[in-house]
Amino acid sequence: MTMHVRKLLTVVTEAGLERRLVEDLRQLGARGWTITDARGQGHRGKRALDWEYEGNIRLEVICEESLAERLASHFREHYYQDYAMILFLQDVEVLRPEKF
Amino acid sequence: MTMHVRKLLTVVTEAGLERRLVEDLRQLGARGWTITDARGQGHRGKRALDWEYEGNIRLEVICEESLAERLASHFREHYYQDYAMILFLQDVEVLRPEKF
Amino acid sequence: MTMHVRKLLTVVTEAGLERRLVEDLRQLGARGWTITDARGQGHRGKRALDWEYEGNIRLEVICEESLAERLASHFREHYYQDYAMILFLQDVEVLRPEKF
Amino acid sequence: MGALDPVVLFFMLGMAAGLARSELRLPPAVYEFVSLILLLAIGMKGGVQLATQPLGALLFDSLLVILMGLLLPLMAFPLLRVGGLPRADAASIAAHYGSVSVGTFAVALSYLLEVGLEHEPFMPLFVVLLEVPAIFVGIMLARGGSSRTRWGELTREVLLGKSVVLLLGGLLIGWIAGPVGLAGIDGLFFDLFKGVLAIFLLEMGLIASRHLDGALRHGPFLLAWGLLAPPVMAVIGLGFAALMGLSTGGAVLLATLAASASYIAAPAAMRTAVPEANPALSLTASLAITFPFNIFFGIPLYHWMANHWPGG
Amino acid sequence: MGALDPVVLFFMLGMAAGLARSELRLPPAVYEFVSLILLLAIGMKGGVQLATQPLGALLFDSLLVILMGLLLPLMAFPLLRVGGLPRADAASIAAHYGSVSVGTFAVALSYLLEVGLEHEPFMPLFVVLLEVPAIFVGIMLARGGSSRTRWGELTREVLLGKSVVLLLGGLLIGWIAGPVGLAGIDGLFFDLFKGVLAIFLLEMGLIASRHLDGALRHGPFLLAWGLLAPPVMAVIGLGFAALMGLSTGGAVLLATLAASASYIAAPAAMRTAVPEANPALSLTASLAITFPFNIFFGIPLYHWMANHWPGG
Amino acid sequence: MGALDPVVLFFMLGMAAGLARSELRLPPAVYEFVSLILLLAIGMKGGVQLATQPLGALLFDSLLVILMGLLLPLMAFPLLRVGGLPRADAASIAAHYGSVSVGTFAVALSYLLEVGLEHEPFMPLFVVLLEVPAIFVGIMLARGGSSRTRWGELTREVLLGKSVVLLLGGLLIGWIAGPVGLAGIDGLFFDLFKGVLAIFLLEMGLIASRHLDGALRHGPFLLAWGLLAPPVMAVIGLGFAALMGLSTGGAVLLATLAASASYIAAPAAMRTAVPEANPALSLTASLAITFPFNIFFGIPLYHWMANHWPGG
Ligand SMILES: Nc1ncnc2c1ncn2[C@@H]1O[C@H](COP(=O)(O)O)[C@@H](O)[C@H]1O
Ligand SMILES: Nc1ncnc2c1ncn2[C@@H]1O[C@H](COP(=O)(O)O)[C@@H](O)[C@H]1O
Ligand SMILES: Nc1ncnc2c1ncn2[C@@H]1O[C@H](COP(=O)(O)O)[C@@H](O)[C@H]1O
Ligand code: NA
Ligand code: NA
Ligand code: NA
Repeated sequence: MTMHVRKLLTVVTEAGLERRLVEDLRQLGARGWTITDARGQGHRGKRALDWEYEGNIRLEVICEESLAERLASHFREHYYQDYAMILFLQDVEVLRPEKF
Repeated sequence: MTMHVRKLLTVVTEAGLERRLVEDLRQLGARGWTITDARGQGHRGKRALDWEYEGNIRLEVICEESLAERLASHFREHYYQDYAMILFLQDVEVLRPEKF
Repeated sequence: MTMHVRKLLTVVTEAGLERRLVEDLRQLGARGWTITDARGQGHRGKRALDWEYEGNIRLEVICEESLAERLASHFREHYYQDYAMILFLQDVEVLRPEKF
Repeated sequence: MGALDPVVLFFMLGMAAGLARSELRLPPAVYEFVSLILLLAIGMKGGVQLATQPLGALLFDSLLVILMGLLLPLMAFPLLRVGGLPRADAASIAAHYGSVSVGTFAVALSYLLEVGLEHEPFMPLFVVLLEVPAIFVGIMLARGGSSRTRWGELTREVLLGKSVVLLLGGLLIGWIAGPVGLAGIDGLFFDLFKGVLAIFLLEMGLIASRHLDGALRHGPFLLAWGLLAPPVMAVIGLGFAALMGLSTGGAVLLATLAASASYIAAPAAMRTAVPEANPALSLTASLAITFPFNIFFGIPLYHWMANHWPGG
Repeated sequence: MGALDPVVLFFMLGMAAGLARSELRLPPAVYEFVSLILLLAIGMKGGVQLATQPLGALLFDSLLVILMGLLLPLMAFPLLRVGGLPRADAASIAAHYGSVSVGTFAVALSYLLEVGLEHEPFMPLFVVLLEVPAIFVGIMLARGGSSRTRWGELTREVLLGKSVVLLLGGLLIGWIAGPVGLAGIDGLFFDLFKGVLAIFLLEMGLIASRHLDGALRHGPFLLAWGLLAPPVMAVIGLGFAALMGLSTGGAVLLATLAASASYIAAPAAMRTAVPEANPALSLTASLAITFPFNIFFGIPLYHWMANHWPGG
Repeated sequence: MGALDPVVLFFMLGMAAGLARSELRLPPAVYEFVSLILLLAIGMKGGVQLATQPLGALLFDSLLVILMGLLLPLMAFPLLRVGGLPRADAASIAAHYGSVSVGTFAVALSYLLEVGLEHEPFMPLFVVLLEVPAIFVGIMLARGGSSRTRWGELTREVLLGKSVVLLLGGLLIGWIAGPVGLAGIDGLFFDLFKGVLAIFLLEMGLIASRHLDGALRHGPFLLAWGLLAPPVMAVIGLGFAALMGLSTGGAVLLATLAASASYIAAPAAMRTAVPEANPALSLTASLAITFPFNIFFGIPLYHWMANHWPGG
């Protein structure tokens, strides 16, 4: 089984940003993404999930390194200053490199 | 603290497959797994979570490399053609290698 | 874009432990964490999510390696024997090392 | 021909909100909760009535209904093939249209109440009987009895799907408890029925709106099918109703069942048994075209047709 | 001895669906919603009645009830040890059975309504009073007062658990508002009570079905315990009822409380305070054996026993 | 001045449970479900009444209401600036207080019912009309019409927010269907209104309790604002009510709307359009200070004020 390396970009941020982030992903060329609901705590305080406007989302995108870096800089530029957000990158192995 | 390396296999796919995938895991010898509900978009279009038949699940299995590869090929063979599914592999460090 | 390496510690365990784990994180010095609801199976049997007392949580903490190891040993010492719990570590790249 | 039941306005609200890309979204748990109540209520309503009925007399009608459930997909399949659909898709859509939509049935019940028409008490039993047979016909049409299909497991899955279990469970409970026994739970299941149906339709409108673009993307054939198949199938339903000698209200319900397309049991079963069929095609047709057609135009039309049935 | 309350048929439906591995599953939010309504409704019902009552008269009975809550686990523990269970497991199960099940109490209320038996208005207060003491006895039995237990935090956790807060909160609200004040919210909390209880029991059936295999796996002792302990404890409950001079209806309720086993407050507290106890054992016994036993056979049996109580 | 409506006791229960760090937590789906019912019910109630009304006569009053919605944030902003808040925060809080809280409105409706006061049927229309204008004023105040703001998208987002869609949708449905058409859905939306409001308030209490520490952390100015702004704004609301010649009940409702602060539409819009404003400040003020102030003290106070209005 030959595996191919891609980047996995994970973003944890405010649930209210979902629509805008998905729009960004589309415009910057991501071909897929996965979102789960999350709660948590960070520099901007606690974010509980029990009320619609206070939860987090956890967004994952698998893509080529170059796109992952473009997405990361885009998010940093547009959201780091004003929104609760963290992001991190990892290497992952995939079976169908043409998909990502 | 001595850590041991294992593989983490993550699968994102249609929620309706959960029962079958769990059955596969059992038969192929996985000793544990974790599932979260997810939504997302990929080649087969958008998968919202607001209706029971349209969501995704995100399945994680930590195991030895050989089993991870067997699981990956099994899933590729049985589901890639007809179902919305991606999978990827990563190395992880664990404390109790005998558990996985 | 300069990236910095940090550790991602992921814990999957009984939902009932959430409050105590968060307390532990705070006392041991973690500056942030993310939690999602999960279900799964392991050595201690199946953990369905459809009843409040039987689900799992999936806890993620990004931090320096030393803290990650301290957290891991703390959890091992206090919970491995009596609770359903697994944990694993990975390297991740982050943009703002001072945050983690 | 009766007036529009205001409950369908909630579907329009959901559809409008969805098309305008409103933030309005209901959590899946709300959908689950209201459909749970609807399914149990319909089942119990039927069961309570069955309790006062000689069951033997129903055997013949039940067999006829099952026959209809086998016939409808067999008639739909060749038409869908002629329309240019691949074998798997044609079979899957045939199964959806041969099976039934409980939501449409609920709207028809509410419509009959609105216009003041009685109906036979055993109609909910027919919902259960119609739900399953077409699904098996659809799988046979796609597979040709191929060995790849795990029939045993599939049968279990179909018979133990959520809607069959709740409808049948409700029927049995209603039948065992009888009208007196259920007196205490009237409040939730019967007094709230229409309000709960309103919320269900709001959610259906939201979901359908997301599938509406598929109606255009998949070409005019799917659109035509979704609008024309229901009235044709309703005629068949009315024919069977005449055979059974149903009242006008009963005939409207059977026509509605024939005309309605499944969006719960059939999609789940087809995804498992005929995975190569494109689920977007059948969901778009049944959910975004046929469901609104039936609740807005179909049901009053079938009522009109039942009134004008030769010798009716 | 009264007839079977139809509401328990929903438990059977859930149990059957679960055993047949049906797709039927309710989202946890639905379980939360219906148990929220049940707990508040029971609390408020009691509170409204307390408003018309001299509270002082209750003090003696309340102390007796707390005494019963301390006694039951102390009696259960040695029996469970003799049965071969490790100390921690015996203590944990003793705590579960000394504490109470609000779901079982709700079924008993519904049963009394069904058979037309009155009961003392302050019974919901006893539910709250019985919920907690046994849990502390259980922890003491397991720990022997060891310093490892963080009593302060534990007390807070137990007293602020969901069921205590909602029952007690409902009691206070009912007590402050009185019958007139609550007039407007009757619709949701009282008229729907039985329907909501039906959905709750459906879900309990589904959950219990998943724990049923444990009943066999853990051997005949657990099964025997789950079936025999309740009637014995019911006798003790009837004894205390006689001491207090309760009516037949009140005696049935107190017997049911004594016979019922906790599956909310006790499991959570034991998991924290006695983590080495196997939670599968106690949940299987209380949820999969004793709960169905009580709602199907126990309650009518305790009714019969109350009617035949010497001098009753 | 009327008595305390018992429904607010549920808010106290939630607040107390939250402050005591109880395990009690409601799943978000329950909050969504109850607020869905409240919003639709309020809208429909208004719509049904509008159906019997000449709409033309409302035009003038509607314009006045919109004017009030523009005026309130313009008056609040300089006061908040004087209090030392940064431009963005002052603008955001002004928007919150210019807009309205549907939950507070629901409690006021329940209060009027309790004290037996009639009100004009078109008040729910005013809720919709007041929800939006202040949000735009707030954005203008923060941005000064800067090109960075995407007004088109923002307008869409605000007008298609959940609460506007459900209120307006309910209004339209009620207006189209009329009282007869809605007869069947009374059960869920009207009979249960107060019970559903009780659960909503329980959840609001839990949420508010988590924001209460912010009230202290952010200093005395925010606390003073949250307590003093509402009665002042209520006076303005009473002034507008006098201009329109509203009944006492209508005046209490308009005063309550003026005095209430948004915690749904405004926070979402501000987070998008004025992200540099600290959402904790405005949420703390509107949710943890002003909301409880209004439901416990404000509404009876505005009632008293309406009764003593010069020439009222
Ligand atoms: N060190 C961390 N590890 C894991 N998740 C974090 C960490 N810091 C922040 N988060 C998550 O990211 C969200 C936003 O973080 P922040 O911008 O720091 O408030 C938080 O609500 C957490 O869910
Ligand atoms: N590039 C990607 N990154 C992250 N998740 C993806 C990606 N592509 C697909 N997915 C997820 O996998 C599911 C199935 O993908 P697909 O088979 O491409 O439709 C989607 O619904 C997404 O949740
Ligand atoms: N090999 C595994 N891979 C992924 N998740 C696992 C694995 N083993 C256990 N888990 C998760 O960890 C939880 C506790 O595991 P255990 O302590 O083995 O019962 C399980 O309920 C699963 O959700
Ligand atoms: Na059909
Ligand atoms: Na007990
Ligand atoms: Na206002």
